[in-house]
Amino acid sequence: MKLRVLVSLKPGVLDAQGRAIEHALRDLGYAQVNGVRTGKLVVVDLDTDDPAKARALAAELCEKLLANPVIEQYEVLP
Amino acid sequence: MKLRVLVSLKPGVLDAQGRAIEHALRDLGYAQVNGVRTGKLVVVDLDTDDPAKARALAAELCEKLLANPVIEQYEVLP
Amino acid sequence: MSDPEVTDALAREHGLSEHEIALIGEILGRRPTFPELGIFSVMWSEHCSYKSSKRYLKTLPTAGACVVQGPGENAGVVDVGEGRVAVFKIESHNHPSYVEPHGGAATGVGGILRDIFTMGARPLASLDSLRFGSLEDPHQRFLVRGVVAGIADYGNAFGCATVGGEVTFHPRYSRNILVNAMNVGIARADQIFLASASGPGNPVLYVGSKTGRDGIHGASLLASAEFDEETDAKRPTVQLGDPFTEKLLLEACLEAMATGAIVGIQDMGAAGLTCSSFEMASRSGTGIEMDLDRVPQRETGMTAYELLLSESQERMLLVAEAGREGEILDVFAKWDLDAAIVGRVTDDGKMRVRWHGRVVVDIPVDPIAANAPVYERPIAEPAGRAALRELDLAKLPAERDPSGALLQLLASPNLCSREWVYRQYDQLVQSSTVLRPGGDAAVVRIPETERGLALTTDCNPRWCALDPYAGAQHAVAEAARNAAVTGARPLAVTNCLNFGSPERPECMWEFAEATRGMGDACRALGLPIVSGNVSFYNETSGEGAIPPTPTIGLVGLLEDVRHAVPASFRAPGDDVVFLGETREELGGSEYLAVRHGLERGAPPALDLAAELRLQKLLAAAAARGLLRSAHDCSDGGAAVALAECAIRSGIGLDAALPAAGPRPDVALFAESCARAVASCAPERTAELLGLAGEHGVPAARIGRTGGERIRIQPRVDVALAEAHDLWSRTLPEALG
Amino acid sequence: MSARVGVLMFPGSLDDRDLGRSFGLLGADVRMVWHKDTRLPELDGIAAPGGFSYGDYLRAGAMARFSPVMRAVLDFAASGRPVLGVCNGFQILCEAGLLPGALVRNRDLKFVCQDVRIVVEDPGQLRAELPPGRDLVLPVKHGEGAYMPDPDHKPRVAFRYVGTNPNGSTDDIAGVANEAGNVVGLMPHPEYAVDPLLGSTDGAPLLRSFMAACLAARTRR
Ligand SMILES: Nc1ncnc2c1ncn2[C@@H]1O[C@H](COP(=O)(O)OP(=O)(O)O)[C@@H](O)[C@H]1O
Ligand SMILES: [Mg+2]
Repeated sequence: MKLRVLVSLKPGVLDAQGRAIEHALRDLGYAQVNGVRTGKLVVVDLDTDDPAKARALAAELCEKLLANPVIEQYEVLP
Repeated sequence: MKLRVLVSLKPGVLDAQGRAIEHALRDLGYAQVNGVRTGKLVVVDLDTDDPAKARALAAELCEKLLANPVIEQYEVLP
Repeated sequence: MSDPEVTDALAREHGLSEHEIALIGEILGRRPTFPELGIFSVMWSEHCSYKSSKRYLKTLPTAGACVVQGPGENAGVVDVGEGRVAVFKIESHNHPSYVEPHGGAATGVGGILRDIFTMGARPLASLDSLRFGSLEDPHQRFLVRGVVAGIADYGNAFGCATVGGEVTFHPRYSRNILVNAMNVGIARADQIFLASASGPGNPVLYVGSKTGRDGIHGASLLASAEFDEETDAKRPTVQLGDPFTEKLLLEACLEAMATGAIVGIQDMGAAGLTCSSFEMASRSGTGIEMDLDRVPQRETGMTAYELLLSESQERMLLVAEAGREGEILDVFAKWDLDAAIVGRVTDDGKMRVRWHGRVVVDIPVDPIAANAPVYERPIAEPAGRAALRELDLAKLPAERDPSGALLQLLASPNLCSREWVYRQYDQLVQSSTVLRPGGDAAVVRIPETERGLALTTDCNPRWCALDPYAGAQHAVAEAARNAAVTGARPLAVTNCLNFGSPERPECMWEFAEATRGMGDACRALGLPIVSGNVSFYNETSGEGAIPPTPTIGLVGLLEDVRHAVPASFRAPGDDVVFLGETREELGGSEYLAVRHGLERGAPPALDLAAELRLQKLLAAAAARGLLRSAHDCSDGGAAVALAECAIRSGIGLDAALPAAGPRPDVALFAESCARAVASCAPERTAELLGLAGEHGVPAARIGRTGGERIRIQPRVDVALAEAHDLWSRTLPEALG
Repeated sequence: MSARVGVLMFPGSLDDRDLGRSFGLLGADVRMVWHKDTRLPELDGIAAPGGFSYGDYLRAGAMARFSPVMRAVLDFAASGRPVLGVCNGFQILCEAGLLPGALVRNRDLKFVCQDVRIVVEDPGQLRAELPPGRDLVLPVKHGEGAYMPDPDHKPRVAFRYVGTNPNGSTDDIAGVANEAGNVVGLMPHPEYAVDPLLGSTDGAPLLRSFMAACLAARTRR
């Protein structure tokens, strides 16, 4: 089954890209945008159909490689 | 309200990053990983509490700036 | 999905003309299969067959003492001494960069890199010649950001320094931006590899990335297939590149070449597997037999048509010596790259392709590759073009504020600092960059030697629009001059011919004139043309074509790279020397465009003999160590050239330009050819002036470097800091 | 006696030859070390070069850390012998946990190639020719060079940018050392500032200091 993992910068860490997008949107006239944060989407296709097992494995992959705990947090989407 | 938008390469478009991650995970011994695709997460904080309006606006932002329809697709998470 | 039936209508959808459809029937004696139709359509496309341009390209000078390999291979090769050759070429990636700026520009860089290392050379330096619409237009700014980031991301991650290029803005490029990428590599003279498929029985190997459905000729596929529920997934896609894989491919290819087991090698560029296999077989008078099921595939269910036409990046086709394929497979395994034996060379001059056990292609090589149709397109000078060349200087108001004019020019998009662009490029990797971007030509050391190469790309599209013959001549002259001011001897050129539709007589006239001018200038300056690329159809219906843009890439040689001369001043107290002569030539100048909103007048007269004398003088002076700096006078004229020398060094100057008639704006801003400004230690000025006399180059000491101001007679006096500020702010403020 | 310096080669390493060449010009005995090797040759110091290892996909340096050779590098560092990381090498050492903190995208999101000025602060074992306060002009060329300290793990700051901070790193940090002082990483490139033909020569004292640390390590053993 396929699982989607979101990796993003921890709240205190400066997200230069998010800020740049925010400015670009404001320049385009979108005053309704209060803020933008960015992150990475990683879709992993895993060799199991057991949701619990798959989720556990996805979390392990994040701990191991996909996220750097010094600056990043992750979330496995349901 | 905050909405999460996922932007990813259309199926068929080469995702070099996804492939590299896939190889790295296999090398780490995760044979259960069949495939990896990557994309971007953009969290937009919008000046409205009306979910329908917010979703429409988020989609508009994608069309306008966040995704290039030639190679990318997007999805606004519920 | 089964192959659609091949009808004339389908053939026309593939861009084939009635005449070409008939010709196919003659060659085959039957209707082509669907994959065969795909092959004809790409092999006979303008891009692969040069059917409209061939007639003109044949007239270009391609011979010279330094030439090892002229046009016809993946890149040109020239001898640079000490057993080394330089391998170089420039190529366009215009339309893809407009549609997807980052990916399009990146794959453009990837493509030209492969052209270089296919020949056995290690890419040493890249240049990029870029043209966009107006900088004021937000969409153009988006395109600039994307294109520059794409070039940076690919070149930087691959590990080849980007050391030069150009960027210009003109509204006529708005819908058709130009991205021309040049690369120069170095190989040992006895280790050049060609795209040959000789030796019947030799195995054909596919190496590099897997094949996906990238960049397959969009319209034809959409028009032809009966779509099923998977329609969307099968839609052709824009191809993206992977510099990481390209870097591995480079190392693996060079290592495989060193085994001695490679007979010939060809990158898969446009039209992928088809073009590469046909070209290899055609060059050797052989045939190839291929089994598509052995091609490494990224996606499932790919058809023969798709496999043959895919433009997936980072792939090569090579022919190995029979019995030694194992050595090659081992090398690619070491670098974790796919490699497969997909076929073998035959002696019957035919391309035979199997897929799912069936023969799906069985056609003769030569009638398709070497004997593709060639056209003599009608040409006609555009109405009103001659009138544009008229300019009555008497009607032009006299310049009342020369200082203000200089500042306005320095801040204008076409003359301001390009640092915003090249700061994003790794200019240093491989430890060869002696003169970094920002001056005239870049200078790189040839590894393991004392020699250097001067590299530049040039073209003034405004002049080409006014007079394509003169404009193309100027492009060659300016490129040569840019190399010469570094002390190099101009050696050979490559060119990228960007034009509108060849089916319109006006565009074809521009093409004819530009190639004639380029050929004449190259002959006069003794410069062989060793490689190049033609990009037609740079136009959008309703908005017209781009200005004719024959971009020249030039390589010059410095026998001792320690003598390379930078463009900007070195020390206060040096003498400033003016070389050449200014004439009353404001036609087509930046000054007219920026200050008066006029794009008219004849381009400056070109005196190629004077150019040659100036080049020889500069090389001789550099070799004697007379020049502390030298910078040619081009866009913006002498005043802008002097200001650039000052701004980039932080050293002011006080100088008086030789008068050129009554108008101050002519002395300051005219763009007459064959001129340069140099600085020189005062005790050596007499020697420099003497040497200039011997070479027949007018020369005069016009002032001295130093101070905090830019003072140039007539009547320019501005603070260095202010000029610096205005010059450096334009691009960062527009682009972020 | 010359210092035996091993230069790591990962797939996508780009400055490996340059680093090796510059160490060689300064008199080191250079050995290139392939990423698939699990055993190291006899070495006094290890240098991780710049480039885009594994394409720098995901995060710069994230995948190189799992290369077969890295086990041996971790052991080597644990033995107290000198390890230097330049640019991508610095990123790899951080990802591998040999140095604290992380490197994130440049503040303006663009790759930057230019000369910068840095000042020496506490360069660990690289002190031979690098007294605190010494200024060096070196080129940088990177897209993910903004150093972010680990809040739980204050770094020893080896170098700081003076004047222009090219990437927006916290407190202008350009390079750090580990607590023991034997592992040092920095974003600027000393190896491109050795040959006078190419510009600054301020990289030479830095590389020589590393070679001195190598020799000291050999003597200690
Ligand atoms: N796209 C680019 N990529 C890299 N370097 C560039 C680019 N555009 C301009 N430059 C640098 O800026 C210098 C000045 O550009 P330009 O004014 O066009 O030079 P010139 O008039 O001497 O041809 C170039 O010689 C080159 O070194
Ligand atoms: Mg110039």
